[in-house]
Amino acid sequence: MDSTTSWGLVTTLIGGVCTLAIFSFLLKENPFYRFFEHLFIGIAAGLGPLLVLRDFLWPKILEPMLGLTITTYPDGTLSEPYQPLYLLYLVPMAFGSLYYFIYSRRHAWLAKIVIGFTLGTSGALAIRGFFGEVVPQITGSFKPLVVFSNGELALFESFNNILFVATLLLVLNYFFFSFGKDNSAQDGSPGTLQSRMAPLGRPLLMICFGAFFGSTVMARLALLVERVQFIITDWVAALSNVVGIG
Amino acid sequence: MILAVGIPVFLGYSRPPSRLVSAERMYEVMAKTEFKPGEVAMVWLDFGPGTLAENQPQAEVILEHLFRRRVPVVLLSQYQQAEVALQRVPREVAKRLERELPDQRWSYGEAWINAGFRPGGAIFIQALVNASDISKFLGRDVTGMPITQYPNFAAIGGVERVKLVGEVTGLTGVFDTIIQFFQKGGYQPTVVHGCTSITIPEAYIFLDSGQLKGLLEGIAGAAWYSEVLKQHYPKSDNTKLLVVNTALSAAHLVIILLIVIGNLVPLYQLLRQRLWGSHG
Amino acid sequence: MGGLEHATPGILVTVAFAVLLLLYELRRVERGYRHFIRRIPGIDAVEGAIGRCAEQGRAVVFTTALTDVGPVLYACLGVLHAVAKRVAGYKLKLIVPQYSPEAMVIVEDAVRGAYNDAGRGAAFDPQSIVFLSSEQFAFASGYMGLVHREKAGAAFMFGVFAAEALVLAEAGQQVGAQQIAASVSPEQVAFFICTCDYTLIGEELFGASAYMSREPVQVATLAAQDRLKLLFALVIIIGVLGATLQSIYPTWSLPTVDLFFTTEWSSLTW
Amino acid sequence: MVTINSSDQRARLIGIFTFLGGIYFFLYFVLPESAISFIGVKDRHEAISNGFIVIGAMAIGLGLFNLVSAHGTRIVFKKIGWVYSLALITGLVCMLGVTSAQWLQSLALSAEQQRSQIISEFAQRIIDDADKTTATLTVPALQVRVDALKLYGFEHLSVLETKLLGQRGASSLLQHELQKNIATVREKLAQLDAVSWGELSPGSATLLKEVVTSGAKFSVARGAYLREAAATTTVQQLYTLLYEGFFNQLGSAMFALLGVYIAAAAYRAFRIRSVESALMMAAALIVMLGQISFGRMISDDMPALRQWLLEVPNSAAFRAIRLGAGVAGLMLAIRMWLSIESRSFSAGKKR
Repeated sequence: MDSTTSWGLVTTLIGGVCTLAIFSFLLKENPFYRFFEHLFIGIAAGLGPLLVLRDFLWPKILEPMLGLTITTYPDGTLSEPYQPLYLLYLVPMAFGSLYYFIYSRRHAWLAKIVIGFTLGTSGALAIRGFFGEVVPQITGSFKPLVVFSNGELALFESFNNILFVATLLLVLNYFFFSFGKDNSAQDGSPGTLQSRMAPLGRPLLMICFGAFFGSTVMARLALLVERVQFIITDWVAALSNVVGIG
Repeated sequence: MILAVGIPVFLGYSRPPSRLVSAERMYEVMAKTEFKPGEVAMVWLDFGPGTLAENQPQAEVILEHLFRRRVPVVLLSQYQQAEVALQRVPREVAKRLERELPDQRWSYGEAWINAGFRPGGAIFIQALVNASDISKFLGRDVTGMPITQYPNFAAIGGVERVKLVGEVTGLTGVFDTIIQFFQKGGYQPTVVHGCTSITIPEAYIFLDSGQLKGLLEGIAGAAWYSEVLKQHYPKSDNTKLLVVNTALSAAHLVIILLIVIGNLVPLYQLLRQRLWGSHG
Repeated sequence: MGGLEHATPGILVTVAFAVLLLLYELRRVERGYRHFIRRIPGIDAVEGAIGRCAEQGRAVVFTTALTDVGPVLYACLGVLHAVAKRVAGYKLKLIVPQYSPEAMVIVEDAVRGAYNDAGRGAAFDPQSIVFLSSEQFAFASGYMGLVHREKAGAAFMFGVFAAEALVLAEAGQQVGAQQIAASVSPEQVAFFICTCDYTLIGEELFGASAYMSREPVQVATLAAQDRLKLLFALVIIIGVLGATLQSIYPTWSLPTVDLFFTTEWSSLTW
Repeated sequence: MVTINSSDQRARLIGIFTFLGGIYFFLYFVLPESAISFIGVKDRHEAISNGFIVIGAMAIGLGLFNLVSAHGTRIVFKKIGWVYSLALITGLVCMLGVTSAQWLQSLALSAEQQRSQIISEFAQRIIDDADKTTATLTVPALQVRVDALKLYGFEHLSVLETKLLGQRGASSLLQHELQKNIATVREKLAQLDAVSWGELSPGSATLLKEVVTSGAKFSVARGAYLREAAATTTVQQLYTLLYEGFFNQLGSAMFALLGVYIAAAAYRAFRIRSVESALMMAAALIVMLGQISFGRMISDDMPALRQWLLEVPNSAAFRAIRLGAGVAGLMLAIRMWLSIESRSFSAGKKR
């Protein structure tokens, strides 16, 4: 954000005020914070719908449907004939507007039709998505437990592969719930091999969650660093510009 | 905490970032991917203000590398709030490169185009992959100009000519749609990913299976990538990024210190109670 | 293997197997088959926490946080139903702070059903289902105030969480509540592990709910999932053995088991 | 005769539509490529996909409707906190207004650019129509079309030139570039007189080709010039102010709060209370020390140790979690598509 132009300066100054307003929540929930929080929710809500209209509905659906993409050349001929097929888009548009019946008490079930339809669509797509992701994950797990590099046994790689496959299977086993004979675990008897091995999965999961913990710490702190940097470098500089101390 | 972060930023003090092998491997992939004439890279900027801090530096180093290699870049997003990032990030990278190399130019329509926000998520991506000509499929860019009018992007052709796909995001689910749907029979792109740190452990399983060829791990990943870039292009300027990374490292030390103290204090009180409590 | 846009024969067989497996399990459960579900340690922790509250006579708080209407919510309701029934039995105070208005309707329905099942339908107080806010941080600060005022003895946090999980966990810890958490998002599980007394991880939430509620669709889904996961585990084991043999005897060229998934229709010569 | 009450009928109708919602993409996935193209769906797939996106896109007003009605009533009836609702509605209206104004401005701009683009587009169309053996649609004679192209071209360029000369202020780099392009296009159009236009000869085709390429460059330069001029208009500045000054800053600040929360929790809440949390904290420490620049003070292999921990134990455990979640997601997808829902808890349940 260049604070050279006057607009840029105003933008930076407002940015600083907004940041301090949100940070005031750390002291106590206060009107200053709540005002800017509501402002944020309003601006975010105002941005969304128009972009769907501007970047998709208008150029891809409405403009061709109204024939506005056809240019007449200087000699009177048309760049392309009108495509009546575009009028078919009126069907999904009408069907999509059923969403708004969610607000009527008597006809709310009409909205459930289109909500169900979109749930069905995402369900069917998720079936394809599952295989698109999981098949390479499964084939990527076929790691040889014994690795040779130019004839010798590569100890470190072999150990890594053994640890990898063992962890993978033990954690998978931890999330099995319905294997075992009905009478075994209910009365406290040891139960099947599978249920006896299950607890082994938990400590291995802890290493994975430790990695998540360390990474989440970096994610959260990065956001704070960016804000502190904005206040110290950009905002203070803009303030000194205005007050003329600089 | 604000002090620990503020001091390096205020003084402009920076230390060399931690060496992340994943960023180095990504550099190799970005340097070695071959682009024949007419072939393009497609970079998704799927981040808004919430994860700007980590995702913007990643988007900048990816675009800087592609711009230096003169690879035509198609920019777009599945996320509405990425509107301004799509406009500002490539422009700032181009300006920085033109300051560094005054005789060269990186202009909109030549080095990159901005296809803007595209709703539909998985439905949009699986239709894009199926398109016979991507330039026609994308239709117009954000300025309203048909993409077929830009010479570098006029005849991209099928998705096979998208040789590299970059995905920079902090949103859950968005990266998955690229991994799951940006592929078709006989074609799988080279995917590189700039992720917020919270999803680093997740991204590693895709590095292991080869679905992902390069990963930038939060700001630390972008910082080390910029160092590697600097080795090949000495005049590349990453001072601001290194200062931020150093402040981030300082903040980490404070967290570790607080956890240690937070656990020692009750332990000490417990011991005191057990020892003195029993004598008293 | 190139990319995947259309199912290969192997994948088609797997899809058919998954669909038929689910329908078969549903049919079996509806015809009264009692599936075995192992008792995961998380369930002991839940029952222990309520028992301790009964001794101290303190209130029990159960929140589904950001969970919206959907299968994760139904899994939470399986546990909430069991918790509410015990709380009704012990005549304790139950508070259920809410974030999503749509989910609130279903939650109230489930808690009223639990009180009826415990034979204390009259004692059910609709005010115990408290709507705080549908904005993430406003909900978190509202929850913090409520837990402090009620001096809760046990705090259950089940469902979908985001960054506000830290605030919720800290509130319960400050009043010395016994905290049990169950989250489907792995990032938040890491925080719950070091702030709560017991944490159910990912699908354990579905396991606990199926065990406690014996709700037919949840039990059948769990059984079908286990069997499909077992199939994939076996494929991995075969694949690993094949890769190991291939590594020991490089001259052999063993067909790898992933060919089952990757062989295209075109290369199948009839 | 079993009387099916209306709510059963409705539930069945919803179930049918849910099934219909998924059938197209399910078949598109399970049928092989050859079958798809045999049915002829392949080239209509884009239009059908757009149809599905349209349905979802129609819901854009829902959130708006919800917010306006909730906060609107709070303002009208002066309920407590109506001032905050007023702030929300003001933010909403300002953003809607400024974004619409910016959109209309860009529509006008691209219409203006379209007029410049016609020169290259029309020249290309003349070439394409001429060498079509069977003239699909009746087009005027070649000579008439070329004359029309020249007439339009010269007129458009001169109008543009007078507008540029009348421009106040320093002429920017882009303006010079535009003027250079205007000159080359005018020169290429003039060259068209040198040939007779009975029918298209290779020589005349290359002349037209030059008009096409120079016209395309001219149109791109015109676009760049128009965008540069638009960047300093009030509408664009207001849009940047609202987006960059308020929206981006507020969003970043809201999430930055988390950085402070985690610091507070690090001291007050993160307790090592069991073997499990000790194991987790040890792994967390390795990851943290491996990713920061101070890690090297402890040992140079910190990053390598972190790399190993992420690549082997973490990846193995998380792949298992992901596989389990994937299978659960698959079963859930099948349940959603076939409307198999937990009946005993859903609203209006049948015991």
